[in-house]
Amino acid sequence: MSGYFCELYSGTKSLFVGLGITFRYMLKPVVTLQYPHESLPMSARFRGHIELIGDEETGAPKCVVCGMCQKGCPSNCISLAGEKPEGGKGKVLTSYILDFTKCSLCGQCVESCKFGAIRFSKDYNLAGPRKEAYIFDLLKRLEEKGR
Amino acid sequence: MSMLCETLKEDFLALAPLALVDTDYKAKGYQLDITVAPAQVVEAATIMNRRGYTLEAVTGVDWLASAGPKPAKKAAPAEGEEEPVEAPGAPVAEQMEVVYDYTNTGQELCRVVVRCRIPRANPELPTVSGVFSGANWHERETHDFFGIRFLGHPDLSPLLLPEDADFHPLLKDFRV
Amino acid sequence: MGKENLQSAIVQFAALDQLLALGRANSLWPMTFGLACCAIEMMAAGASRFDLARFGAEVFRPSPRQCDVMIVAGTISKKMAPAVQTLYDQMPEPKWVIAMGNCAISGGPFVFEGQYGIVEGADKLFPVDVFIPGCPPRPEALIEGILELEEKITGTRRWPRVEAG
Amino acid sequence: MNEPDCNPNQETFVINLGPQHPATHGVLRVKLTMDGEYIVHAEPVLGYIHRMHEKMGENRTWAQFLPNTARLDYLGALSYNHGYVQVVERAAGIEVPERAEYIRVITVELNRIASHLLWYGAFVLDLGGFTPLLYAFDDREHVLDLLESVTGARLTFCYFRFGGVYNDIDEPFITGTRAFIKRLRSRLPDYHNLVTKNIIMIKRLKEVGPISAEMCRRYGATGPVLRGSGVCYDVRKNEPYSVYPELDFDIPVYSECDSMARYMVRMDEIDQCLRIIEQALDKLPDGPVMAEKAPKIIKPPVGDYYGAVEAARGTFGIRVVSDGTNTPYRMKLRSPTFSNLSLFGEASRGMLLADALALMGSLDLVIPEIDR
Repeated sequence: MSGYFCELYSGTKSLFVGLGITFRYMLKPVVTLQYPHESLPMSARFRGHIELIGDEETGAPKCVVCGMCQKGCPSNCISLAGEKPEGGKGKVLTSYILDFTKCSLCGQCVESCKFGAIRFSKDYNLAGPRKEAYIFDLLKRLEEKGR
Repeated sequence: MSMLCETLKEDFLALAPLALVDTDYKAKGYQLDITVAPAQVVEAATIMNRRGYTLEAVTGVDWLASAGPKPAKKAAPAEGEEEPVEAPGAPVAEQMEVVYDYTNTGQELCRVVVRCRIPRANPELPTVSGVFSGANWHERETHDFFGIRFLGHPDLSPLLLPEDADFHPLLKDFRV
Repeated sequence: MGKENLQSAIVQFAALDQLLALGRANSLWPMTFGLACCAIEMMAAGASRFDLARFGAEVFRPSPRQCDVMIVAGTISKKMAPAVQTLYDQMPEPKWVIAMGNCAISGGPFVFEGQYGIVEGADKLFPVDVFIPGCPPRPEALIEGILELEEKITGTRRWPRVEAG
Repeated sequence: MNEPDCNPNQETFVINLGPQHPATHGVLRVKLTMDGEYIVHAEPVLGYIHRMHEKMGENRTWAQFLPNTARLDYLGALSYNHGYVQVVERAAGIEVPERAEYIRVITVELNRIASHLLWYGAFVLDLGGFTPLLYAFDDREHVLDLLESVTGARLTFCYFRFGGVYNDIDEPFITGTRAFIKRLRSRLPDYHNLVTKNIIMIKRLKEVGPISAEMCRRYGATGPVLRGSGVCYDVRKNEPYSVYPELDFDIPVYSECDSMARYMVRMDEIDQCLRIIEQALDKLPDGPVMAEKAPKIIKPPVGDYYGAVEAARGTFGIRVVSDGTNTPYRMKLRSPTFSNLSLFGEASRGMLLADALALMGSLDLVIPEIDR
């Protein structure tokens, strides 16, 4: 019988201790981020989908169409093409398509690029009604950004 | 080589396995590499059980003659051979290999690999699920992936694949 | 999907429809239905920091009969596909589907030549309203997806847009 | 449905738990043969999230398989990263700089804390308590912020590389981690007061779901499940790898064998993780984070290699067979919860259904890791 009352006492006590903790936290500042009104800064290394880096002066992509990113990608997200202009040196990028819907954000492409031509974007809140919207034409994006 | 491995070696020499190799733990990740005949698999498991080992995993490897590594020299049976041998008992014909990973959860470390080669055309060997209960699922999974039949296994229905699956995806010649 | 699924009434009450849509949009009850990695971000979105409750979408229901929106968070394997399909069928109209993460959109990183086990995208099974790419998407992206769905239902966006960058 | 094979005089019925059920932490399905409220036979049905990792291992190059390791056990992704890079480094004979190993240990342990915190929240949620989840996620977000600042991802990290790590850690990360250690130390007593000492919790976990050490051995169970059965086995101590031998930490062991013991093991482990991180930060040497001689294209010599690490849920073993080319010939992933779950059928026999769910929660299941 005494065990029963002992348990009743310790049990009730434990419940009040728990309630006390909840009460204490109630008086502390709110931890919730009011998302659409305020947003977190993304860290410098945050990995969004990749994007091309343009040359600072001309705005043309730094990419030399070596295809290393395409080869390194585990999920075949990247398809790029380039052509050699007449009289020019090296290849010029003509299209760079990223199928972001297959990407695993592993970063092999950025790592394998020896020319520093791609980086991770900070697009962290993408959502939309069409899945085709996430097959990015990165060259076009770069041009739009330059404008 | 720890004491534990030494005693185990003696046990296994009494069993007369096809090959018993001390491997370099640093290079391979295990200390003993034992190749047994299909009929000895259960006995090997019994020895392991008696010595208090636990079965970490059972898996298969499909050795297509064309795709496998270049045949290493045939490992000499027993007699405490010292130099590490690559892929003991390397494939000659089309074979399947079943690999049992044993380890000890006591204070002394001893990882043991027991392998067994079976013909690819008729992959059958006895189950060890009677010795280690955990082998049940591992063997079912191996049957899923490779089609290796474990004789005496209580239930070889697909575990990871759909219930009606009749394909074995990890076979090297598997095509969708 | 959505409004067009409702049977058209003989007499149209446009204002009432709008009111109904507003009510629906702000009390989206998702189904507790985690498949893989993205489900953890879904939990994070429902927990302290991101708090989906602010949008009326925190009532995760375990039964499809009580849900409006199915968040497909993870890879749909061929073995799971019939179950997912059944769950979708069991949800009462009007219902919406959010495909969260790359696996639910197109099979994501698990698509390779000779793959035998997964369905390449939730839209192969049923219509999907909102796609949220990422592997996994951040909780903010899921919130954005809910807001996108709200916009789809009501036709207007009540919340400010956040420019990433 | 098939007639259950049990005593025909008994009136039994079959309940299908899952694959979509909140208490199964994903898409696990359990076929339960019940006698009233008591379980006669429980048979887990797996494979609802089989993602072909082992097949992919044979299709991708050694480096391309890295992101897959993060998607096995997404709660403790870095441990899996670690297991994989470690076995490939062993195979290819790559030496890792010391600083990189310390960074690996720090991040892996942070990840382990995040994993245990999530488990704590989800486990109590299974038992009917919602509030602790909110506290746990609050702390977990802090860990994820820290990890995101170095790895760039929140969950499916792909941070380790053959021969080191992708990025060095910086001063803000170190100060942030120290602040987090202080914060979590002050919060842990609250966790215990809120849950561990709670009478409902004690009643639901004490002497529920006993798993003996012998049963663990027969099924190959590892991790907190084994340590909750009184066996002091932890790969970090028994098979020392990385820089763990240089750090001073204890392995929490409880010998009660019940769900409470497994709960306590994990809670104590959080404490030990904090200790490890603190020491590793103190000892952090200077130097490179990537081996200089690491080859760009990995082609390990012919042979098979085994490696094991202590993941948050037990021993993660990985066996790779190399045929000397740039893709693995065979990749076997030995996941801890696969073995841990396999004992559920035997352990749950004769239990009340509600207790069996407490047992299942205490096994800490991550389904994609079981199904692979």
